[in-house]
Amino acid sequence: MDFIEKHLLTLILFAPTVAALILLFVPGKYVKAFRWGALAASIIPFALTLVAWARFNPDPNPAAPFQFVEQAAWYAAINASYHLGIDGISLPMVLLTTLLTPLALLASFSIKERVKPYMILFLLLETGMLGVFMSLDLMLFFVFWEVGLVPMYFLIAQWGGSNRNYAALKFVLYTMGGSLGLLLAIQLMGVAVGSFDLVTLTEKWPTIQSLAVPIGIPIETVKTIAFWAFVIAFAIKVPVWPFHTWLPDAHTEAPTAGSMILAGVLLKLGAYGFLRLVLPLFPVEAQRFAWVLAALAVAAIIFGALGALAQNDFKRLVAYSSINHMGFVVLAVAAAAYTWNTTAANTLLDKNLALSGAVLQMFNHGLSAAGMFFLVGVIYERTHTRDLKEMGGLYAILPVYGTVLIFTAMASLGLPGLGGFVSEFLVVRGVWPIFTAAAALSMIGLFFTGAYILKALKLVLHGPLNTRWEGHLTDISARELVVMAPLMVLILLIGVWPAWLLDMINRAVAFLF
Amino acid sequence: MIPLSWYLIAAAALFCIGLFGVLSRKNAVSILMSIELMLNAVNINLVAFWHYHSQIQGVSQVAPQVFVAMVFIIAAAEVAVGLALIISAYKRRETSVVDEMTLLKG
Amino acid sequence: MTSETLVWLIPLPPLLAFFLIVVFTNRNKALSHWLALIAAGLSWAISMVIFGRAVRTEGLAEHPIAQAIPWLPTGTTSLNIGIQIDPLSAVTLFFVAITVLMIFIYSTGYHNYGQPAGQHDHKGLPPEGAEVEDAKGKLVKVPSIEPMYSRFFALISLFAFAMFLLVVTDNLLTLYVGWEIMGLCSYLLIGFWYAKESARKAMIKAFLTTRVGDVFMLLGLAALYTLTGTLNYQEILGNPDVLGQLAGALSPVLGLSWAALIGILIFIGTVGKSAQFPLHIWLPDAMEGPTPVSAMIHAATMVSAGVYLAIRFFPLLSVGWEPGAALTTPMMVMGVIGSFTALFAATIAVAQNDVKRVLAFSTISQLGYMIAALGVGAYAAAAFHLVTHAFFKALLFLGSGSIIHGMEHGIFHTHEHVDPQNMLNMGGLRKKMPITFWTFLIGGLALSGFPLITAGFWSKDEILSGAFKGGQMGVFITLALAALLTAFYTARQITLTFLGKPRSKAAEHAHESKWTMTAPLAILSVFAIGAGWAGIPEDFPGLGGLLPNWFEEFVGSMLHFEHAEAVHSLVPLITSLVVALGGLALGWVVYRGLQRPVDPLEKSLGGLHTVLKNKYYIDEFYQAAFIRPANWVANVFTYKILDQTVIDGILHGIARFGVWLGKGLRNVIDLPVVNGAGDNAARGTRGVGMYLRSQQSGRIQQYMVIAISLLVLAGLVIYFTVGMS
Amino acid sequence: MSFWRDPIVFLINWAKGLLDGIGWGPGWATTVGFVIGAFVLAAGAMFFVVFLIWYERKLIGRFQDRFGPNRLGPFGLFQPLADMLKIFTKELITPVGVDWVAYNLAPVLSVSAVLMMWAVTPFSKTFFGVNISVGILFLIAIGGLGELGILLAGWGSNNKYALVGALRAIAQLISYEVPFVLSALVPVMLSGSMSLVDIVEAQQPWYIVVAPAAAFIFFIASVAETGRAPFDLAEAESEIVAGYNVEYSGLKFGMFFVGEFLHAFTASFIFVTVFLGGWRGPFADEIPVLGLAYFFIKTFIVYFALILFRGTNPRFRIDQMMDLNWKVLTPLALVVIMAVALVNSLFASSADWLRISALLAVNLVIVFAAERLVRRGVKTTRPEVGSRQRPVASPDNVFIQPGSGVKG
Amino acid sequence: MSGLQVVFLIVAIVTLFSGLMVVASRKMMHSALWLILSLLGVAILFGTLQAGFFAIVQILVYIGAISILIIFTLMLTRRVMDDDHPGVIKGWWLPALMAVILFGLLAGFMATWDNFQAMLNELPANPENLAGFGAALVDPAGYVIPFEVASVLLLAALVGAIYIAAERKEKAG
Repeated sequence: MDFIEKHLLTLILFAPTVAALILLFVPGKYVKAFRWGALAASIIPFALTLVAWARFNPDPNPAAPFQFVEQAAWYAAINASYHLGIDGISLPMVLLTTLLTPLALLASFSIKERVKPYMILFLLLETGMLGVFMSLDLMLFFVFWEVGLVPMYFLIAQWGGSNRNYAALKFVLYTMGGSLGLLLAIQLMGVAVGSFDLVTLTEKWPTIQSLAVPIGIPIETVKTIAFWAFVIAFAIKVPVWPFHTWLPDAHTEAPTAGSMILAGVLLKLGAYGFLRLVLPLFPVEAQRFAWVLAALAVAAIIFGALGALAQNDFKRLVAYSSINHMGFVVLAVAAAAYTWNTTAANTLLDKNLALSGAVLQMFNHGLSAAGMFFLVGVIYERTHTRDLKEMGGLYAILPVYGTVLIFTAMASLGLPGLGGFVSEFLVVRGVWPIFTAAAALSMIGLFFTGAYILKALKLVLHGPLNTRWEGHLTDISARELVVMAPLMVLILLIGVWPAWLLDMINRAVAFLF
Repeated sequence: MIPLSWYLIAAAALFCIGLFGVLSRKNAVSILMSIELMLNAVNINLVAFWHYHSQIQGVSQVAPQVFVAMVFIIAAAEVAVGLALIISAYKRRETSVVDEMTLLKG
Repeated sequence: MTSETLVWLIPLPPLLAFFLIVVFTNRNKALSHWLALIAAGLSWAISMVIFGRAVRTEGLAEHPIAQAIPWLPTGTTSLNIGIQIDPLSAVTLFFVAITVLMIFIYSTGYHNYGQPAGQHDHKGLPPEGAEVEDAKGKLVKVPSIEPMYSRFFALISLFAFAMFLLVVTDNLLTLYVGWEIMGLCSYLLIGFWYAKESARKAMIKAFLTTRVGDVFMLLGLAALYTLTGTLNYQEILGNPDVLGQLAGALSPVLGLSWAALIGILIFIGTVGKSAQFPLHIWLPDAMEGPTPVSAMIHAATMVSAGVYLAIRFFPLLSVGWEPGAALTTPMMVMGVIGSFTALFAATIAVAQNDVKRVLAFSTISQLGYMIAALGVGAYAAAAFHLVTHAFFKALLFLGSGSIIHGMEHGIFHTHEHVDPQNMLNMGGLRKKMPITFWTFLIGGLALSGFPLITAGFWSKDEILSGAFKGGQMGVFITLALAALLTAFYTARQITLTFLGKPRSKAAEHAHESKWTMTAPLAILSVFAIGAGWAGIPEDFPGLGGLLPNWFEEFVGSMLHFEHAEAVHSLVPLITSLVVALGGLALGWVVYRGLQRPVDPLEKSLGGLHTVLKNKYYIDEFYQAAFIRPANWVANVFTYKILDQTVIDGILHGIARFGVWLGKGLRNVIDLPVVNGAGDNAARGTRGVGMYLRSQQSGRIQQYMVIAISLLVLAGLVIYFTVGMS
Repeated sequence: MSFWRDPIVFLINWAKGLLDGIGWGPGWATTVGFVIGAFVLAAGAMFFVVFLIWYERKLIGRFQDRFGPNRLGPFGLFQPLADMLKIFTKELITPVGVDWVAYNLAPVLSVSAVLMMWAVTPFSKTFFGVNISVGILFLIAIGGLGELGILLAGWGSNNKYALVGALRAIAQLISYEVPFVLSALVPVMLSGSMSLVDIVEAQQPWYIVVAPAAAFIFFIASVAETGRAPFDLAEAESEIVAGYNVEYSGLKFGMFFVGEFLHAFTASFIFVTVFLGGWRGPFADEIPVLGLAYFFIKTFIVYFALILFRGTNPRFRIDQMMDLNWKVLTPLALVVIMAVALVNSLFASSADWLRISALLAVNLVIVFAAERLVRRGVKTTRPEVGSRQRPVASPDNVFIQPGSGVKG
Repeated sequence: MSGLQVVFLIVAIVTLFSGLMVVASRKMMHSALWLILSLLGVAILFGTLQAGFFAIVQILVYIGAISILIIFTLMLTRRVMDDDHPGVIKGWWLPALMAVILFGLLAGFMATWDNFQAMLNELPANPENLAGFGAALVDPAGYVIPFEVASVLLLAALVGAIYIAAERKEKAG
């Protein structure tokens, strides 16, 4: 027990890896073993996360926001340490990850070929994502950041759709390209401050006056460049318009579970990067360029929605919806950035609302987007087409599926009473006094959100039944319902009673930067 | 009582005999046997030194015993694998004479 | 139990029913509708209790029944939600509860409970009727039960929940929640027969049109919340300081005060919800849904929710105004939009032949009345008309449903292919379906404001007089005209439907509906008459003062300023008398002896008629002006040009450059230099290897001998050098 | 110490005293004592065998519904003597091409190996050869020597059948040493010592009560070690004429014969020593000679069981024999060790009766479970003769022939 | 010269001689037998060193298992009786020379050690405390790791041996 006490995060983090290694030695022909084994293995971190949740002190002292901290020497040479810790911002993300992975694995029981590598990759992917959320050391952060990339690449390139190679390549190159700048910036900061430890950096870097290495450029310029390196890296991951074009391809070509994780967690990595790194490390620059971010965010919201409206491929549509939703997160971040070192009580309130709205939005979007993608996968497995025009009137033959789909779609539309609304309201409310115009414009996006969601529902469920499917389709299966059930319950729970989650987030964002 | 040197000399002699066997025997099995001899020589030394140290320290020393045990284990494992190899080689090539095993001869 | 607890309980039974039906009793029709009915009954009972207590409470306006709990933690503070029953919500609760219950009961009959399932019925399509053998063993066609019976009750239960929630809540956020859930329900119910192409269009139209209003309203919420730090009615509306603050602060938009801006934003929400002029287009199409839905959502409750909101926020909208003073901007806006809508919708209604559409447009125009009333500051009148209208409009809709049923019965009987909703095919139904006739007549008269007895008269009269007192002549005249038209098309409707000779075989064989449908009609008709007497103005000649103008006092107490007492002139009274009776008479005269199913107005009005028939081509205009451009922006601009051409183009360009660079480097550097070096190194190694190869005899023993000899040599050396010394 | 309480020790001490009287130092006295003792023991054993042979033949006869030897002497008691005389007087034939050393060394080894086991066995509280601290280990090691004898016999007597027999025997013996040792570990664990004397001392109650599963395995394994039916594949007359001793005759054959019987007997009294509490019994502590009696009574009971076992079971097929060992006994033994160790340490502090009953329960559970498992693997219906799954003994599933496999 | 020394000398000589015969005798089987003899001798040497346990283990492992395996293998791999050609390679003199020199070297080096001539006296009672030995083998602070590793090694050897020697039906020359 004591061991668990001390190394809880490490356990959560590496349980999937260990499982993957074990699975590595199981002969590939035991498909069942892999499915259930992987599922079981991915439930372990979830259980541990619940333990963490139970032991998490919801009201930490601002001095030491991080809990369950573990530190161990790692790269002593460059002062990079194995430093883990979570606060109210990362804990929901960790929960999200550990919750979605089992569901995604359960969802991928329908994978028939090459189950072994699939499951193993998936488990590794989980470790990568968790690492990003947990690491308090930039080097470690970067390592996990890249680690998460590789399995996803293979998942897309191996189990993806028709155009998978293009999509996978685009995905990987794009993200890689972004993270190069990130790496450089990290190096710079690490060298300048002499440590990669996030806590130390947050203290020293923003106020640093001279670099350890004289490179002849004024410090402000250096910081600005570093800032942009960070921003671009994360903006690509989020993705912020106009860095978003990898996402529809990747999502569309990825296998169902892949898209679930991609939309559910991977996008959050970028947003999390904004929250955890950009804001605390570059408050000045962030404040200076907040308007740019806001503008991009609004663009993402509007163009995301419009782009979604333009699609006739169900999965693409959902993919674009992710852009639209994550836009709100970035918008909130921008607003918060703009209010740096304010002291006015009501402005602080705005900032808090915006940030907690952002985090909550991340969580909600994780749930709803994953659900949507899964449902798309369900229909795809049955009809083998994602073309909305070929469906229609399916409600009559898939009543349960239809209901579930409407529920999830409404959640992603931001229907009050479901999760999405709370976060969107918080964001709008938080942004309004800071970037009034942006908030107003984002409403357009909100409107078109409704438009494309309804378009999807209309073309899939309603209207005259496409006789081609008559008697060919089976309603959603028990397993698939099991996948959806937790998501739906959580969505409803957050929509009806957000306090249980929001309280923690609030306290955390209060002293984020 | 017996001086330590006797044991050492005997062991050395046994060792050299074994060595000679290893170097000069044709048949793989008897090479194996010679190796056993060498191992035994080593064991004699170990036990002798165990005794010596135990009597110096006045209490039985564990480390040498462990070493001896390890040597036993190694010997067993080595024989098992070695003989299995020989058998399979023999099955393939009808011989267990090392010089006749020339598949790799360039 | 304390009132607070009871109020908390009001919305819950329908919600419970919804979940139970969806999850468990989906398969069992009887269980489903009993669940729904019991839930509605419970809510009704509680509401009545609450209403009773509310009426008896002194100073309810100042000290409403209220209770709140923290819901949304916002850092240090937290956003509370709770319940509040003040006069306004009390009366709203009153009529909502009743109409909801009535409609629930009505629905069982409307969806042919107890009838056999149709052979050709298809989920998502209206039941086509079942063929059964009657006593004589010959096949006859009878109405068949709705295939998705359970789903219907689930959805209206959810709807009822939302409506109750919206009424009993004490803050704007929860109201918004209920508001949106209602939107969802109306979406799903309009599209209840989703397999119909028209229904599919209508449901989306409804949702999106209202959503236009909602997003603005959300902005209003955000702004309000930002400025006041709360969304609670009492804390904002019941607090003059806050209002004054808002009125004082100047907003960045058009030099409006924040109060005005927020007011307008919220009012836009109302416009969307209660189908006021620019956003009214969805309501007529909403008639695609089953008739009870039309009655409930699009007459009695949901659309009135919009007006309810407007009334609720009247203090904000009218801040700085007291009777006689200049109107505030929002009020002006409301006055204009409201009165315009009233007239405009009425004109359209004149030219409609679909029995339900007529009612739909009349609803729009009546809602316009209320808005206009608010615009002129006739607060209580608006609320009053809200209540009365809810009753008689529900009555009318249900009646029309009953008519349609009767027609369908006839169609089943005669296998004649006529549109059961087209009034021109009806006629002479008075004999066939007496109950429906009398109730419908009552409703119609109430709608057209038949003097003295009907509720509609009193409320409408109050509005007119309000407008008149307020000195808003434009509004007054417009509304008067609207009233005239209203009376006219009501008369037209009644005449076409019930009077004269049947204009189709189906009409001849029409048949009275069963009691589950007629009983609600009867009950509602009682209210359609009686509700009016609660608000007879004191200064009404003759009748005034016989009954206290209870409503005025009760609801009027919501406003904080003293209601300035202006002398009552007879002008509005006479006007309303004239327009009502005149309109009715005119309508009756025009349509009295109609033989063929052609509207006489078509000739007389000519082109105008077609314009009206096509609702001024507004749908087409929107299609051209907004929807197509939006689609173009989405499909072509955003997706094709921006994403696929520009951004991806840049990306691919970069990629191509990278590939080109790589190729170049390979040809220039790798092949000659690097590989060259590598090859040479390899060659050298190989040579050495070839030489050493000869030493590789493959004899372990030989190697060992060599090794040992070296060892021995070394040993000897050491021995003779070091060892000796 | 009176004569009657413990005659043997009395005599030994008397002899020692005598030697002292002659003036030999105690060291020499002990040495001579050991020599004499060993001689007496060996000779005694040899004569004992005569009785054993009679006993067994009689019993087998009874089992097979015959009289068995009944001509010579009372109950045919002298029949074995007659046989012995015949064997002694036979000619010693040494086939051509035998390896002289191996051929002659084999019988000696096979007898002496058995006899050496007697050296460490405590016959009574006071009467045992030597008490070495690793008695059980010694037993097993000596068993190895016995195998060596068989091996030499098989190889030495230049004969294919003999060789096959030897190979089979070795395969069997080496395999069955594993469960033998493992199950012998259980008493060692329980008593905390490898010395047989201590084990016997520690046995209250008998270990067969504490660890029946281990006892069961030990019994089977030791039967297999003795190479008697149903494990007598090494000398399966019907398959390979007489196995490794086919080329022997006369005295040498006699020695093998004696060796086998003695081995059986020895196995049974080792079983007694390890699991049946050796000489333990009422008053055995006060009057050691009683212990001796108990010891032999028990031994004969076990020996009876052994013969019953032999007389009533058909011979295994070689693959079945291997299966039984590697797939049943060895895993079972491992499980038993685990369980016993675990339970023993769990109940180390609690009361004896509790600990013992726990152990007993665990053992029974294990045996039951094992039985269930094994039964699942067993074909309950015998394949009808002539059907295809009838086992065919093809050369390469009986043993690996020299040079079998593909020619290079 | 005490009795024990006599015993030692005899045993040592026997051991060495049989060792020599192991490498010298022409017949494989004979050298195997000689091997057994010399192993036995080694066991007795252990005994003279008061390492009774190891003496027994020596018999158990080497004679009981290893040598038997060897003989087994011989039976499998030799045409049984007829191997009568020299068992050593042509240039056997070189290894022999090496061995002799090496022996000299070893002796010489060891002789340079001061305690070379140290006497081995009688150890006190319970010379080899087996309990301690066993405890040390499974003591985390002691030798549990090598112990476990060794057991794993044995297992691996077992599996490997079976795998290597197993008959493979699809084997082609």
